[in-house]
Amino acid sequence: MSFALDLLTYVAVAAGAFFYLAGTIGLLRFPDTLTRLHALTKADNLGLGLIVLGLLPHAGGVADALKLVAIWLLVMLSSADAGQLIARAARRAMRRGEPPAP
Amino acid sequence: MTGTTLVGLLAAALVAVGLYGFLVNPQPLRKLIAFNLVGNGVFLLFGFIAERGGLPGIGGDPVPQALLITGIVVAFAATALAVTLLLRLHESTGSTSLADEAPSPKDPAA
Amino acid sequence: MSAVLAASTPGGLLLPAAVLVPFVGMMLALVLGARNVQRVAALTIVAGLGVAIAIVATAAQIAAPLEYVLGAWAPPLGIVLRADGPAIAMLLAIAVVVVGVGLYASGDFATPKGAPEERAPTVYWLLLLAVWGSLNLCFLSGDLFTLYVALELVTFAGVPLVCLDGKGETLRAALRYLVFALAGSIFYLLGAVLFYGETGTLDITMIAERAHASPATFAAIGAMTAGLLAKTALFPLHLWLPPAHAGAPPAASAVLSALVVKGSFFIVVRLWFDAVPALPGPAAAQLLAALGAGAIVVGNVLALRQERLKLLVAYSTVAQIGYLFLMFPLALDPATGALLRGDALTAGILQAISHATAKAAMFMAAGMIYAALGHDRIADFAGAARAAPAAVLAFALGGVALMGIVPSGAYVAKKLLLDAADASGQWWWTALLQGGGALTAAYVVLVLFRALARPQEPVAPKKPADRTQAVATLALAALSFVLAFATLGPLPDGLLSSAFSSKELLATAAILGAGALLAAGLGRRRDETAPAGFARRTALGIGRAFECADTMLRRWPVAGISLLAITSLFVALMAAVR
Amino acid sequence: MIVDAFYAAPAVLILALAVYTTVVRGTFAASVGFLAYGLLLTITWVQLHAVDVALTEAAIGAGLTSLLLVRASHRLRESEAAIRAETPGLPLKLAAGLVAGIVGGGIALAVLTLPEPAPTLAPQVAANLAATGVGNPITAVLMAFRAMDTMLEAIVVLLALVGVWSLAPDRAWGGRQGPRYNADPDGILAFIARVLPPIGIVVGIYIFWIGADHPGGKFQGATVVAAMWLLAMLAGLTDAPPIRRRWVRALLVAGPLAFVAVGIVGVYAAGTFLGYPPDAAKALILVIEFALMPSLAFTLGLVMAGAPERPEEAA
Amino acid sequence: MSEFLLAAAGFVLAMTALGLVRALRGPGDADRMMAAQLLGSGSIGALLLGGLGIGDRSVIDVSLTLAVLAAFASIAFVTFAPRDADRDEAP
Repeated sequence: MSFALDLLTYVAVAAGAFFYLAGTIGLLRFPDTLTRLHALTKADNLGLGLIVLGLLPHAGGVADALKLVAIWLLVMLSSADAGQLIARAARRAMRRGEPPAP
Repeated sequence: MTGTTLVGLLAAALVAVGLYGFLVNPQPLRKLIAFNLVGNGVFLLFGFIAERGGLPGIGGDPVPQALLITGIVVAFAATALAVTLLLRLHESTGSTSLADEAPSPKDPAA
Repeated sequence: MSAVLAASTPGGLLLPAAVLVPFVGMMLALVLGARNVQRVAALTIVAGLGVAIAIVATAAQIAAPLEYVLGAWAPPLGIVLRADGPAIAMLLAIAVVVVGVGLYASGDFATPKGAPEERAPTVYWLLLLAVWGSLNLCFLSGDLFTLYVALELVTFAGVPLVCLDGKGETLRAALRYLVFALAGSIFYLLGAVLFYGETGTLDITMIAERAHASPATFAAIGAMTAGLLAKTALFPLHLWLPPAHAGAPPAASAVLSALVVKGSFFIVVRLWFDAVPALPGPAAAQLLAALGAGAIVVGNVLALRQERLKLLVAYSTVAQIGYLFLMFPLALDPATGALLRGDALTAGILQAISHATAKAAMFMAAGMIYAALGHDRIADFAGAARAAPAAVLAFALGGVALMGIVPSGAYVAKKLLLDAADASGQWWWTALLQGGGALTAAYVVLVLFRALARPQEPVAPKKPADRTQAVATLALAALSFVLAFATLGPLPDGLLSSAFSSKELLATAAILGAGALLAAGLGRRRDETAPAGFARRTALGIGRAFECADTMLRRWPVAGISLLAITSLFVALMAAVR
Repeated sequence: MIVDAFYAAPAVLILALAVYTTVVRGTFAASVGFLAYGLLLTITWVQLHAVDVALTEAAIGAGLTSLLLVRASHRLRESEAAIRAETPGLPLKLAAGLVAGIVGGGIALAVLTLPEPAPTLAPQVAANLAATGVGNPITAVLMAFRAMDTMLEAIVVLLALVGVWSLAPDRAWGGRQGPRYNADPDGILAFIARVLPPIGIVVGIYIFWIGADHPGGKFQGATVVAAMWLLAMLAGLTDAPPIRRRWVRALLVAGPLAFVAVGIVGVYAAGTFLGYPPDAAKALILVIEFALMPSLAFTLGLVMAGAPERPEEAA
Repeated sequence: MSEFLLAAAGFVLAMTALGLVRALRGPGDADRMMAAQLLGSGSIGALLLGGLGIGDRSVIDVSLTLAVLAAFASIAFVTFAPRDADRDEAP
């Protein structure tokens, strides 16, 4: 049992870390603000979700496990909203022609 | 060198960087950011001291840790007051300069 | 752990009361609002004065400092409040000044019956109470961190007073003050943190037992001292003081100049005399007094160069702050190099008290002169003595008290310091003390000369003088002569009996004469471009050079670099002279 | 080795971000840099076994302070160019760098020469913890051993609010803070401002609630609650109250006054101001905390909202 | 296990740092705000991994606080000026 749980942790955390890597690569390689935003908000959320999944066996009990899941949900919520809001601000700025397009 | 000592040295470095910014950045908001950098440096130093005085079972020395909470709240209050004052100054004069426009001896009576 | 920390003394409960009565008053006033703000403030001031008097009476009765251990948790875990001689003297003096300023302000910041609540009067009374409570905490706390909170409270209460009128230039002055004061407090906190790391306590009495020479201790003393000097506006860290103190409304300027700077000054005294008396050593003490000397010279000359009375008084504060720091090298025990709580400390506290009353009176007088004439241009003061006689008289009394002329508190202070300088052979401080009086005399003579001049045409007061304000101002000015004695108790024998000897009267005449000469030479003229002789041109050149130097030093980066350099210099001197 | 790297990695990043916020040209970029820096600092606080401080840093340092700075830097944008012209010349910069370096070096020297073993009050706190009835030693320090500091801290925040209010234009005195935000009621902002606050308030109260025995407490909890209120204001779902109202002011001072009142109760019940009789210690501490938490949340929220700008009538 | 979690924390932090360099370079404010968002998920991930790696479960509460406040900076960013927000909704 404990071996299986440890395995879950190794696999899930490693996979989560990979998605952080993917998000960062996207951020570095994608050509413009909106696509970069896309890479960031999607990949990192998945990464965090996997990490939370991997950490569940290490939580002290049901309460801590629920808090871990709540953290992930909250980050998803705020990330989705923030992505929208930033994108809108970026669009507005582009319309005004303020910052030179990347 | 242990990891904790590294934090102590980080504290010293933050104070130095913050002080430099405090001196050379003319924008008052940047001075406030710099003030917060210096403040964080001092707080980290206190945290480092608390960690040195830690005991197994309690973690760090709780007295400095408790005072740090007070310190962070006070620094926030100071920043908030200063930011409000700065925005008001900007709104009322259109400038944020702190340069010496103190009424010089030649100023006409107010 | 020493027995000093054992327990609270009788009457100790008065100490938290002295701190909290003003704050509770502030909170109640905030809730009740409108006209009640002033009423609650008046009641609180009466109650606070009562507490201060009770503390004095109790201390006299038990003939020992009062102590109160909060929550029965003794240091190092808990916090203790202590009221020793200097603290009690400051406590009483500040309470009296608050009463005087409060009476004066009741003329400027009253809310008429039935009127809606207005901003400036409401805020003023709340802040006056807050300044008072914070200062009492500065005087009473025996804990370095509580003192940090006290310093921040003083700043938060002081800054909005600067920009009470909401004008652009006062907002700028307030922001400058706030940001520089924040740098000062973070330096102070840095020192407190290092003290904790070195000694494991923040209690001043325990630090005195545990602190010893080490890099961290020296860094702590240097950082705390420099930070406190920045908050006290000791030269060359005075960049914020003149615009802040001159721009505020008179009742607020009086609070800022007379009271607010005393809080951080007193903590320097606590630190050097009580926490680490043996550590700073002679060289650091000389540096501290040398900064004071710089303040006296630059502040006084700049005061002479001002066109407006409020700026003159503000620069006079810069100079007077310098006097407060002259006591440090004179309090050194020649044998051990440690600071002794003796006559020199008495003199310093005496100066702080005399300055508090005199400077409050002078700012209030300046306000009344402004109200009567509709301006405060010194060059156009002719007839002011007719238009605002009480104000001019109060200004003169306050000025005379500052000069150290018989028989003011400042005179006794000067006498004590001169004796200490003679005894320890530090002749340079004798010279400065004598010369400083003449410099102070100069601007008082200058203002009186203009105010007493016969006007071209009769000057009618723009506004009839408010009788309460006149009484409050005159009373505070007169108190400069009395209060110091009342608060300090017995003085060395023979100090006063010789005060009226012909030698002293001659010295007084010399000070006034030298002051008049200086005023004639360096004082600002109505038209500085008019053709003039060689002597006048030289004097003008000197005056302009001082103005340039002052403008230069008050630039932000320069003042900031000074702050850091002074910190380093203190540390270096302490380490080198060991 | 890995543990050391775990200490070193955030430290390097934090220092790099500090340098970035100091030297970057734009103030907005500096504010964002400071925000990132504050988030990383919470990791360092956890490394230092100061979870209470980490919570405070997360809520106040990285949360409210950065929010203030980001907003202000945007509003000050138009004055950027003018103020940048005042940057001092190279000699002053060099001198500033020199003295800052000397001070930093001095602190580093002090850090390396602090006494071994480190002086500490941890054993005394542990020995007296039982008398306070609370399980979190930091709460014991804040509410019992050094309760005076905490009382004064609450007064500091209140005084800062009075200072902020004092900056109102005369005509707006007594009115409401800041501009009225009127975001699209169906927009994304209004959406999150409806969804997040209920969760956030629960989290805030939870952080406050566990504070007696675990890391957490009233300041951190109050900050989260204040942030949720601010969010609702920013989304236009609610408005700041007019500061003339007596209930507003009563709520502000209720906490600090209750603190003082409990202190006075101590004079009679335990023989000393701010003393607690041993069997009632925890109850009295909870009374103070329950009174202080709403006042603090309200005060912090209003401090963030800024000076009154709208006369009450026009609101 | 503990070392693995710490290593993962370090990796997540490193990725965050790399992304941070890109985001802070701008050029627009929106890119910089992404840095704040990036640090939100990155620091929470690193904090959870590192904290549980050293066996300190109270980091969960810290992360919870960070998660609640994560969207704040972005919200501040779009609500600076209410007039701006009004203009925004016109397509």
